[in-house]
Amino acid sequence: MTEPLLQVDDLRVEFRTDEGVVRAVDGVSFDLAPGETLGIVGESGSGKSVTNLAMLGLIPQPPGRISSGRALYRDEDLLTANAQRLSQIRGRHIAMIFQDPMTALNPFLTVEEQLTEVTRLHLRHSHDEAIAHAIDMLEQVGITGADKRVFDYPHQFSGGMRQRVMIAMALSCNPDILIADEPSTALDVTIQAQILDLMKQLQTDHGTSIIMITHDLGVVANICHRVLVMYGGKIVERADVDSLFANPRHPYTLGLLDSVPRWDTDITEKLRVIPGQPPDLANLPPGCAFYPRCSYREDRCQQSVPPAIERPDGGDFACFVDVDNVKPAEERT
Amino acid sequence: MVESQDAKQPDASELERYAALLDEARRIKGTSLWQDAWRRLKRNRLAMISLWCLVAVAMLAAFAPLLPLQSPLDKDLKDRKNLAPGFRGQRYWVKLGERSDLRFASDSLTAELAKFDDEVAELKTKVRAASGTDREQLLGELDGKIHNSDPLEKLWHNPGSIVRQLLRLRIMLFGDWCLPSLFGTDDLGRDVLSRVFWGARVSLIVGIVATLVSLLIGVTYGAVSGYLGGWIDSVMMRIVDILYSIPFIFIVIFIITILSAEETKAKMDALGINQLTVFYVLIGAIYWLTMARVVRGQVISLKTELFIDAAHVVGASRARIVFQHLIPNVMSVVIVYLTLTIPAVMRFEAFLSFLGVGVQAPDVSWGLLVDEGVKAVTPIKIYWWLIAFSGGALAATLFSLNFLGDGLRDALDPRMKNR
Amino acid sequence: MHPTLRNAFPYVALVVLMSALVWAVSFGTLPPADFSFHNGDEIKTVDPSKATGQPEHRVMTSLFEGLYREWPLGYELDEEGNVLNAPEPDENGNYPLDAAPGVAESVDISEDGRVYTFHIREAAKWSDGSKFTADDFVWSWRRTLHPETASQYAYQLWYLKGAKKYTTSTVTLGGLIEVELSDRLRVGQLFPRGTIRRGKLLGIARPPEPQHAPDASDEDKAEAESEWQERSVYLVEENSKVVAFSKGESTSGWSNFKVDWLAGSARDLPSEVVNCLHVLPDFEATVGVKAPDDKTLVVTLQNRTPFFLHLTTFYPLFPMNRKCIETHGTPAWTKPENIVSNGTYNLEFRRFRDRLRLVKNPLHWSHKQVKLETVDVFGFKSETTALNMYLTGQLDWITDAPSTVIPQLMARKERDYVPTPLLIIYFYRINVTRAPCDDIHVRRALNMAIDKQLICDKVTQAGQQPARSLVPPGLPGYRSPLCEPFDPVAAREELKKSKYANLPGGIPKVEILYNTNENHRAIAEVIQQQWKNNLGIDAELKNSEWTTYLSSIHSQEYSIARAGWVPDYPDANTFIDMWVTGGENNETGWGNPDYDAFVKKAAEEPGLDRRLRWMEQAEEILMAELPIIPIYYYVSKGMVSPRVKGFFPNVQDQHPLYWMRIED
Amino acid sequence: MGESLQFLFRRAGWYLATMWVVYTVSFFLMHAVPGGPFDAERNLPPEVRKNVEAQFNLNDPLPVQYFDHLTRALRGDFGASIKIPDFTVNEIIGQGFPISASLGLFAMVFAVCLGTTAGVVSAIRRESFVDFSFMVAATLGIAVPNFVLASLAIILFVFQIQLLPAAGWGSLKQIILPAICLGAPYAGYISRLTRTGMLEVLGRDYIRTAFAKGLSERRVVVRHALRGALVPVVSYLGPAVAGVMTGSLVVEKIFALPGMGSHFIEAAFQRDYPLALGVVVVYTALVLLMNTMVDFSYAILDPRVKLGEL
Repeated sequence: MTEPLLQVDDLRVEFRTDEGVVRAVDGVSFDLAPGETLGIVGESGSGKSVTNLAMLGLIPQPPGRISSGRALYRDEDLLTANAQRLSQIRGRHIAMIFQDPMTALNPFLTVEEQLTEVTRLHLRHSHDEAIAHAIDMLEQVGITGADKRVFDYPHQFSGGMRQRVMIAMALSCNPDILIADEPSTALDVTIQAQILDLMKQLQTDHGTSIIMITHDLGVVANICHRVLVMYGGKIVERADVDSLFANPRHPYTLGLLDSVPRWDTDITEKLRVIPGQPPDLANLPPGCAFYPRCSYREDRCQQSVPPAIERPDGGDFACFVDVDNVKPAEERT
Repeated sequence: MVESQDAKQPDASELERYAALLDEARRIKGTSLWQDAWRRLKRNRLAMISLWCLVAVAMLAAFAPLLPLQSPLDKDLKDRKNLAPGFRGQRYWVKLGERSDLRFASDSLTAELAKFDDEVAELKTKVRAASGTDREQLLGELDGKIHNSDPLEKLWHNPGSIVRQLLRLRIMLFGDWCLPSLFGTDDLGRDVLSRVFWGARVSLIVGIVATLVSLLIGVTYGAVSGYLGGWIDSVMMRIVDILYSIPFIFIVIFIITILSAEETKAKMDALGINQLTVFYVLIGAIYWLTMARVVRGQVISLKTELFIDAAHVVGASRARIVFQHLIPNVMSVVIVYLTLTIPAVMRFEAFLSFLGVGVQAPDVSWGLLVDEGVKAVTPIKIYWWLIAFSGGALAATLFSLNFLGDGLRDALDPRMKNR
Repeated sequence: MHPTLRNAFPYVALVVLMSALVWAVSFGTLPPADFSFHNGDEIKTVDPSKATGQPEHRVMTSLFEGLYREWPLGYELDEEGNVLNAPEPDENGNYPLDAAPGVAESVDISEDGRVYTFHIREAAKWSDGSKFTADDFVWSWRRTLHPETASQYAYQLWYLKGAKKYTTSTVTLGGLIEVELSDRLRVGQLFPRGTIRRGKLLGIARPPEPQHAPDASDEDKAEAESEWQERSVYLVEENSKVVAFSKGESTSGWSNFKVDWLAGSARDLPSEVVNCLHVLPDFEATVGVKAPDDKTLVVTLQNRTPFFLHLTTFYPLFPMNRKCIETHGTPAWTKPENIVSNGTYNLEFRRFRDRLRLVKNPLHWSHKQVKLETVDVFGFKSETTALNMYLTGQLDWITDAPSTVIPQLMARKERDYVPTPLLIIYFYRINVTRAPCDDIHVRRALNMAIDKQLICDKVTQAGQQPARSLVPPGLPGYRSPLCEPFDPVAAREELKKSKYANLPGGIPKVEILYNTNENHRAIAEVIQQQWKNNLGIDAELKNSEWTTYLSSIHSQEYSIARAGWVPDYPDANTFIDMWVTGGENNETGWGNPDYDAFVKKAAEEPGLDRRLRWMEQAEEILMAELPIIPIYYYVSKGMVSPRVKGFFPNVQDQHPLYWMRIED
Repeated sequence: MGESLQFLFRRAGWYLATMWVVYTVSFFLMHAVPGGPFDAERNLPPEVRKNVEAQFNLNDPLPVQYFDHLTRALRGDFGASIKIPDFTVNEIIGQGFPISASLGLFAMVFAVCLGTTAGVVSAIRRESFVDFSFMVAATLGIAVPNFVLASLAIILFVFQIQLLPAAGWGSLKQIILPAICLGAPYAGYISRLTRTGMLEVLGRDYIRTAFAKGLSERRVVVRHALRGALVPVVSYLGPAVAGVMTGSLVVEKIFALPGMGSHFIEAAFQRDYPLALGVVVVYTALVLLMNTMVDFSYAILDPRVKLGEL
């Protein structure tokens, strides 16, 4: 394995709220190799977005607080870097795309103003260079008539187009890492596919590493090399995308996979849903966070947090139970 | 996972479901919203301090007659003009009714009051005993006595029956004793401390009543306009626009003048409406415009929400929808706006006092006191206590309202909290 | 909207701001004047026919000059303005004033005191250099009296024979009249006027009197009446021919009108009616002012008027320049670039609500005696601001110091605030038609229950004197009878005598009305307390803004109201004659035939001393019946910088600029 | 500019109607008040009063007066002032308005600069000491009546520190104090509006985007957040500017400024009907104009807003 581009180590993020301290990210560690696409999946509130925002110092503090951990980017700890250095990295070396293209672009500024801003800042482009570059980028993400449209305002673009603009903006400085926070969730299904294709395409062109945050396993299957499954602020399972799909070890992963409609199963079979609500992070049970919803739960799960267990095919998972050999609860009686 | 959201013709079970939804909405949006807000508010220290301050001010104002204060209007020109605050010197200590020009029995209010009560009682027994023209004559005398010689009326201006009872109670509790002039005295020798307390009554009533009036008009108008929509909405909002563009200070002056004309005044007195009532109703009637706009905006955005549809389907009448479902949900915005309106009204009252069309002497309000106080601040001599205490009381109240308003906004709008 | 337009916006805003700044600052590039004073309020006009009020007086006496002018007794200057003799103040610090020659060099007064023959100064000139003639006065007074000029102070000239009839367009059969035709060159302009025709009024033809519906309002009735009047046709003998004139537009069928003929002069009616604007008494023939030659003015008065010379120092009697007014019209002639005046100062510029600047008139006959070259007259309203500006040296004289700081001002080491008594009375007017003040005992009790000394010492604080009479002291020869002093015990006794003493419900409430003002309120509050404490009478306070207050008083809708009276001329008559039954300024509903009789006797009395005695007897009745309660006599509240000399405090509070000089 | 023009025309008709309503209400209200312009302490003889009133057509029936004056007003002529006969209403307003307007502009510039800065700083340093003290200052600005503020400011800056002149109009020094006193409550209000608006905007996604792009905090605030935060300020500014430009009685009185504000009250109190109507109409026109400006400003600030749709 090559030297990882990004190495996150025991990252913990807390929020002070009215209900108490919320441990949104609780000891997350992972790394990212150059050119790799890493998927992070999980339900809303599982801490996948916060992990990434925390790395770039985008958590509002207060109420947020990074209580421990390191995030090494090319041997430089992002968590201890000063604001100025962080600014230099953000957008230049690590770029982000957000979920909702409708709100992520500033409605008061033209696309040109928002695009050139990055390159003029990071690449020291002159005004004309920046515009030329912006048009070039827009063309690359497939916007026709880019030389005219570059002067339009975001509200003059459709949702998919705006996401393309976002991507163009993120890739303007040719960053090492692109963090895509559910880039396709808010889009129509057809557009989703286009955007994902576009990202794949751009990754091959630029060799960018991508962290793809999503709750859509279809996206993961489509684009990722490796997957982290997060639940309750922790990584519960990590594996290559193929091994994960073939052999999920954590009950939660299992649940996720079961809830996806599959073309190869009987259409009349009802989809299975993970029962219950995502956990209240302010009042986590002492043991496994998934315990209340788990079909395979045992008493010991309630008492201590399961340690990470190596998977035979690489990666690890955090569960006491061997899901292959135990029947789920509903089938037991 | 998700049930079909297609709008179908509602059948019976559908209706039931809507009713349940409505019920839930009412619960969530109603009770729990308030409980939630209250919980959040309690955690905001500044807002809670403000809230208690306001409660304290309101209580002190309401029970001012009960406190051992000096008379707010008894003028002692001879010995007590422009005394600076403090304890030094004997003349700061005042007993009620000791000023010799009052000619009270043994220079004491309690003694005079006892004497007065005795005399009245005596006359009453006489009246009971007498008959015919004698009785008439005595009745006249009794009436005259009560009207012209009541010692309470010499120290307090036109006390109403409740105030009178409170004053009697205060005299029972404290006798003639009252607090010294801790805040000094003004240029007519009146005690500033008690004036600030009595002024609070008028100022707070003006602030609250005027705001309630504006609330009533503004919320109803805005809710109706926003809810009905269409051309009615545009007409109603155009009317608001027109009213906005009238310089309303101009209107206030004229209306106050018209209403203070003798004839109108007599008519209103007959109806039991006094000048002050008119005054705050009028201010309230002016401040409703912004409220109406705010409420309308809220209603329009609420209108599209599911629980209103639900109410429709259940068959609630329009009025019911507006008053039962819409307005309670707008209240959070309205309450916040209220805490902004009350200061504005109080400030406006001060401005009217500056113009001389505000509260009539010898009634006092903070606005009037501040106006008097400012006139006592000159490059030649600064009677700082005349402005400091009344201004301080006014400012403290307005501060509290402001912080409470901010706190309420945060509490009622949890989104804001996490930003 | 296009982005470039959007981006240009801040620059546009900046340009607007910069120009505002430049404009605002350009306002203040004025060299300061020699002398600046605060005039209390913006003057409304510099047109002598139109002006009213004190601030106007201070400007008008500089801008114009009457036949006579006020002058401190014994103050003598030489040609160059050096002081030959300084006047002496009286024990109050006031200097007696006298009417001294102004435009007139001297005057001859007839035996009966009714004919004044003024001799106009040779040196008198208008500020445009033209010669001043006696006829200028005739023309000016005619303008002031003319109904269309609508001068509010026209009545100041009604002492002249026939003047009142001219203003009120009162024509009588057999009288000489002037008719102005509707052929003016400029519509809507007063003077120049249309053709004037003169003759004797022989008859008036009137349409049938209007019949009023029983439920017609007074307003409707009045309207019908005036329309009826308007349609009258005046039959005038002009060159022994009868000509018919009418102001009305519809005179159709007028030949059937009822005609009142002057006894024995009935004639045939002329066939046509000449349309006209005004039908007035013939000014030249009936009004008592004539100019037999350029330098002589003969004024004939209705009655003997001992204060007439003082009246000529008052601006309604000032002359105006005919040519100027006829050229520019009203009000354009009053603009600084147009105005032609005859006073010691000319008007240089006038900025509304800021200031007007006066510069010395080099053509004035006494210009060498006038020492202040330029004067700024500030017209803003706030007394406190004026004091601030005085204290920072921006002003040399303020006419009204704020009363809140008067004790401190009196203690200043500069001694620049020295109050002196004025001929002004502060009193409470009582509506005697309302309970309980319709009872004389109640009024007397109210008076005795007020501790006026306390009010003067502790409330007004500027050395005002408590008043027990209507006419303030300080008028030579006049001694006021006094009402009862403060005596709470006697007041209660007096109240017991009243018919309200033992009425059920006690003595009815009274209401004290005052116009919005700190002092009035303080005084009312103190009086309220004194009445409550001393008599048990409840008084409500009611303040109104000025105009509402006036309107309440004029319509007698008050029970007790604060009032003040500033005399027009230094004579007791100005205080006394207003209280006659039904007098315009009485407004109390009070009337007493004996009082009226004394006032009438005084007006007709040729003996100066006897006249005063009649007035004293009248005032005695007033002070016994008390339709008014005098509170205190005013003092002056002006502050003047010690470097200003020639200020001469006086009971009339007159301070013409031509007395003053600056000595550093 | 097509859309703007069309917008203007559509507005103009509506504005005329508004002004007519305001004019009419004011006219009749004013005449309903007891007392007339010629009430003076010294009563006029009835004959003189008749002449005087005839000169201003005051003895005509009210509807006749109304139509007379209205037709003249429509031609832009408000007639002669009754109480100030040397000037026409147009002249009086012409002299006073520019002064009030320029003072108002300064006050507003002061208020906007101070208010937005304080609001932005408060919002960024939320719940810090700076935020708290700005809030206190802003509340003071809103709560303290400006006659109090002005009096205290004069004592302080004119007499204690002797920095500025007491009153008058013309030099920069004379403008400072009244502009501050006039602007203070607006500054307070604006800072609170800005703070709220800023907090709202800072929570938006696009601000996160901007940070993710690596922009500095200052740049994010100034370039990305400020515009959005100013939208509520702008809608407040419309009526506020109109109010402030037509002058303030209190400030003009205390600082002896020859502006227009005093006429509102004085003309009303003195029953100078033509003048009062004149100032009311000017005020209304200005309010309407400012509202239009606000709409334009929306369009300038926010590209999504189309003038034609307002």
